[in-house]
Amino acid sequence: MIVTTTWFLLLAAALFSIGVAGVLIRRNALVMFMSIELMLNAVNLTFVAVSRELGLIEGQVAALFVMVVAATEVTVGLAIVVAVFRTRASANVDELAEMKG
Amino acid sequence: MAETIVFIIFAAVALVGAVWMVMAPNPVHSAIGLLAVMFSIAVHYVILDAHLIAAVQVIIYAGAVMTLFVFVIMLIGVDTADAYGPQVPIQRAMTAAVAAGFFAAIALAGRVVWITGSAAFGRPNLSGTVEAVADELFGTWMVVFLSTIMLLTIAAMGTIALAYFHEDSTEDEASA
Amino acid sequence: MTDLLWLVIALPLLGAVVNLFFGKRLGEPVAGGLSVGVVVASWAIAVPATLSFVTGSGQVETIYLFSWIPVVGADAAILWDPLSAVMTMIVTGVGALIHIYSLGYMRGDERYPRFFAFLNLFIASMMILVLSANFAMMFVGWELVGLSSYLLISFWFTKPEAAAAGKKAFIVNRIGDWGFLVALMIIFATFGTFDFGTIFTTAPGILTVGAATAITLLLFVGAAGKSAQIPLYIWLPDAMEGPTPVSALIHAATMVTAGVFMIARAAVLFELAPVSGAVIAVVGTLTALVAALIAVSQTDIKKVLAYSTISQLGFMVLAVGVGAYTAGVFHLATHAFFKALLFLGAGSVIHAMAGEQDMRKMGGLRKMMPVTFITMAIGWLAISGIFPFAGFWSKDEILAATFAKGGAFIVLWAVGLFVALLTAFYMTRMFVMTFLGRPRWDGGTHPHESPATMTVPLIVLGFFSVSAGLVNTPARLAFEHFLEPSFVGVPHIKGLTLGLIVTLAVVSLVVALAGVTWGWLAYRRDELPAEDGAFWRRSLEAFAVDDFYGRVIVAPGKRVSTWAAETMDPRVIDGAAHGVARGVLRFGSVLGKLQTGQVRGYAGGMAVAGVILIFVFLAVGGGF
Amino acid sequence: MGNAALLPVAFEVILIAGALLVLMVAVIADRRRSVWAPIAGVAYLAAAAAGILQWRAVAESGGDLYFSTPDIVIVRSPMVVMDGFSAFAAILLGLLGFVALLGSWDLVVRLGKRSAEFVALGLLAVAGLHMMAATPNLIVIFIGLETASISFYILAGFIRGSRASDESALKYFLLGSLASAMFLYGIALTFAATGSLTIYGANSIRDFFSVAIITEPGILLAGLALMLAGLFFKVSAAPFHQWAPDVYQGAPSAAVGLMAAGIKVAAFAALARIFIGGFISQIDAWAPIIGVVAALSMVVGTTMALVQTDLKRLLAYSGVAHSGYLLATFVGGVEGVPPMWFYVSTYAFMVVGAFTIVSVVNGPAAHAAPISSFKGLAKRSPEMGWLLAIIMFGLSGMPFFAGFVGKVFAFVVAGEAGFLWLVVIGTLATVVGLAFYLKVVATIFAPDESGEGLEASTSARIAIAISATVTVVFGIVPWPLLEVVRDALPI
Repeated sequence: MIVTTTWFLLLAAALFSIGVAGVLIRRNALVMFMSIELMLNAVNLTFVAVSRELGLIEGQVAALFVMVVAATEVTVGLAIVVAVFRTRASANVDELAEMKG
Repeated sequence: MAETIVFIIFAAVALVGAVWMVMAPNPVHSAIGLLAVMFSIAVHYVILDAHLIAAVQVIIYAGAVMTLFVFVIMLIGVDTADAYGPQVPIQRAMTAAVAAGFFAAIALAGRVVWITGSAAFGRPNLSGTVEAVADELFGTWMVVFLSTIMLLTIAAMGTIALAYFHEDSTEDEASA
Repeated sequence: MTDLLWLVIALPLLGAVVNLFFGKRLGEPVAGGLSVGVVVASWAIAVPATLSFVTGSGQVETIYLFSWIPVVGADAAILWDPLSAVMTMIVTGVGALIHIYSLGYMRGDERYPRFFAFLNLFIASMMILVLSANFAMMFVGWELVGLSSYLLISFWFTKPEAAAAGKKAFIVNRIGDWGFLVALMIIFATFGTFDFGTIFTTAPGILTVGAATAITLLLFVGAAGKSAQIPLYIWLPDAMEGPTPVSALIHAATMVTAGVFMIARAAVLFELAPVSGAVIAVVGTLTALVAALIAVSQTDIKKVLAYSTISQLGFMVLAVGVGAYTAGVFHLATHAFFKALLFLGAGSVIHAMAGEQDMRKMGGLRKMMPVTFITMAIGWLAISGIFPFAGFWSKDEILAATFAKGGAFIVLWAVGLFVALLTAFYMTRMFVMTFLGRPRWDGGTHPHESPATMTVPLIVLGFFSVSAGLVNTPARLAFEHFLEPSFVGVPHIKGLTLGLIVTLAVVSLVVALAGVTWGWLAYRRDELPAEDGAFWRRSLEAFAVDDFYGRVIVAPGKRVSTWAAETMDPRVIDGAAHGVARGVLRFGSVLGKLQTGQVRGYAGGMAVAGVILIFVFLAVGGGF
Repeated sequence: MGNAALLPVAFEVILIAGALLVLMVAVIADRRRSVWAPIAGVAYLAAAAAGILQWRAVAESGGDLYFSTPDIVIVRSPMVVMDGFSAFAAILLGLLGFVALLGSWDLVVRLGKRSAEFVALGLLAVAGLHMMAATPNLIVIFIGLETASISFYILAGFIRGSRASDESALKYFLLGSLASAMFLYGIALTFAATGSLTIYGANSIRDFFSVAIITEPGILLAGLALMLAGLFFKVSAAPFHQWAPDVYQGAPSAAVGLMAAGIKVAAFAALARIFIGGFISQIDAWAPIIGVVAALSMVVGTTMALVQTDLKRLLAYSGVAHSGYLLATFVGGVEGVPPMWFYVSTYAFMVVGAFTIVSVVNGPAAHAAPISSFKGLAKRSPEMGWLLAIIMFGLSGMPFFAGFVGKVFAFVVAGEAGFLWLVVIGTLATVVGLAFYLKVVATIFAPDESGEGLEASTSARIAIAISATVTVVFGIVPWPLLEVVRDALPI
């Protein structure tokens, strides 16, 4: 049994789906946010696997750039969480429903 | 064969870690689950001959990003109460259905042929060495590489703008 | 010379925009000066291009500006011919004088720059209307003119009458615009284009008499709205609630002539529909008569002039109705001068009397206001049709053309002659009551001559009121030749020999003199005549036309709508409309329930939608 | 390389330089006066001017220009494209940024020293937005999208200590990141299907489609679906729209104009670049789906706007409906791009104007803008009242206003492509939509007892006036703009 690229892609799809589930089910903004990071990791795995299969280095470069973007997102996202925590003393997203309709 | 075993082990670790992250009531445990996923993915990168990406994955994600997460969890306190309490009764079932549906959609789409891209574009014996990636990164992608200056500036400014508090200025802005 | 003509539209527009946004900052002198400057510049740009027609070097030109809606033949383009040249000279020339006059008249008004912005907007709109080379652009100008007129009438919107008058003008004009719009639709359906050139050259070939009648009658409905003809004239007297310069510019000299201009522009179409011509001539004559009968009894100086304007517009419409387009445009031009003069003179008087408009409280102003007195005298003689003032020539030409048409038109001629008599009478009445006789104002009022910004325009307009008629004497038809390129394919009036013209001229001069004498004898006394009796009362209340409309149209309309509201609506229309509305709102509230404000709910919606999207894609694209 | 070689990236370079300059001046300068803000204005105008230069260069050379670092290695795939499409986007975004800056001036003044970050974030966001329109590379589109989005997350939460502002930022951030992840996954799957990340040039997606016929299109279709989902979120098309009203309401009014208008311009540009530039051969697969989403957006946006009592939420829902009208142009393929440009450029200015008025009436940092607070606006400030009325007319699609022309051309394109049902739904939605726009207009002109005057700063007035002028001028004289956008195709 040889590991084919398809295995990696299926694994990535599974991780991405679990990430989606995490966003939908968790109340804690931080864990929701971790789930999004998980999704980005899954995408990166897809990029690198495809890159390998097709012999295209672009896939790896793309993964690098995604990491840069993800790092920025983390910094800003955590800052937002901290700011929310300052005004509400909680990171529970269910309490963030003052605006609706 | 060895590759296969390594893949299976770390795929399992990644999946368990991911599920653990989603299910663990304590955010710190979630963070540990995510850490496990990230390490396993780094291993997969090595299997895929993407050495540089593997290294960066460990340094940036497992190192910097996870540290930040844990730091913020500690800063705002560990809140374990009703970690994934449902808003509506069947929320858990619905979430599972959506996630399964998503996976099914991708799996169905890829059923037989996951990669249809023309191999003619590719270069043989691809290896993600530092040199190969650097050639590409500082050649074709140079402009894009430079453009990430924006992202870094934004990250710095965002942190200052949002999380750096002057108690004196808060009042009148909020009331403005 | 014609390259710069687009500036004639663009400059006033620029003035309007600048004054609207920066006027307050610029301050009164700069804002006003800018406003006057752009109109004078427009006039100056148009002068050489107009003169080229006089010297014979000019040609009818269509100047393409930019493409607007090319598929329907509606590009932004200027049609430059003698007719638009005349209108341009009147609008920018008289407009410039009235702008100058307003500098003094509006001084100290809180919204001074705003007023000038609106005035400039009006000039720009009017120029779009006049210079357009197709019906679509003309309609844009037509609507913009209506808008600026509305803004100016209700300029002093804190006065309830002014706001109401603005609204009335707007609504009545909408009725006319409706006719215009339907006419445009038929024109487009028939010709497949809005372009004047194409329509007018192909019309004789493809337009049946029936279609031509329908189009022209509908166009006339539009013209009746703008040019205040029966039955749509009721807005014009109320429009006098606006500032006096506005009355002079819009409701005497320019905007109200738009209908006449439009008929003249589409002369080719009207020539194809003799029935429409007759209808228009009759409506014009009746309007002239009714308005004159109302004018004789009015005591408000501006009301006299307003009804006199309607009456004179009736003359113009009569002219275009009998096919005497040149005469109509000629009267339009002379009227623009002397009526603007009279209005501005009246404004000067009102200014001097500190806002008093009732002529019974005037009298004896001759000494205090010599310039106004002399110029008003010129205007009075001109409108009365006294030789050799401008009104004599143009009115006489209309009457002669009507007479020459023969048959039943002789009746219209006779009525027109009677209206001329009335005109001479009521203008004499107004003039004498205002300037001559014993002062009837109370001691508190100190009438004085107006400042130079107001009197200079009076003098200039006075000059033209004397001389403008001389360009088209029966002996030397300069104006008619000048306008010829605009009326290619329109037959000349036949049967007008010089002898007949002179005879008719003498008749109308005698009538005019009789009117003046009658008025002079009746009012040049120390005591004003009683003006009592059934006729005077009816006339003073304008034959209760407004009331009549109120009872005949508005009230039954209200009754019908009440009935509809009480019986029809709840059962049928309401049922349907409310059903739909309730359905929509219920749908909205169901969707609103989904809008919980919960992040997880939103994320769930997105994820579900994403999954569905993938499946749909696979289904549509054959991915399964 | 020379100066000419820098032209394709001039827009971004100017804005980044502007942002850095702003930050540096803010460190040195007196904190009382926002001397750095004019720098941003100059940068926006200079960037727009660079866009004009790009436009002229494209017109002269007549073809596409690819930009990379040609001296180092053989360029396999271009990273920056300079064509009529990107040049038009540059001009539009530069001017839009400028007008939005004028509109947010009151907030800039109030923020004091912090305004340096506010202004610099705006500059970087606009640079990111333009990257989305000026690159043929999907990853670069993603980077541009994230650059802009992350800036907007921060701007949404910029008011410290305001619960509404924080809530808005966190909602926008979590949902936006989710959408970005989906978009990115779409790119990865497309990469797997076509073996390329670029739309034009050597080894591009278009190359791939010209030589290969995919017999198993599953992964490609899934990739397209996910990319669409991500972009649908950014333009707030139903059912990816729910974030918009909450986020718009909570964010400071003065910043919402740029957020709402900018992301629409760029996301629609990216949508056109990807789907019409790259995947036009797959139009039979995606056009009906975009059509359905367009119809759904029109219906949902219009219905929800009807029941709103807050002007910011109303504008957000009207934005959903407008996304629907804009998406309708896409079913026409490349024919739909000029109408799309016309619509989105006029709409963008209207939105900025509308939110500027909101910030004038209710304060630039406020989060609530109840429609009742606009009662009697025409009396309190006739100027503001009329301008808001004009913008409302423009948004509603009244004849003689720009919205009407845009809608007509959008419907014509959709109709010609055979989507008559979409035209019917669009017309119905427009008619129903009149109700809520006119409700706002009626409120503006309703009598108001309080009758306090309303003072607007000069810069806000200029921003609103520009917006209203665009609405009126391109409503009466649309053709000049239509002539320009005819050359702004993503080919």
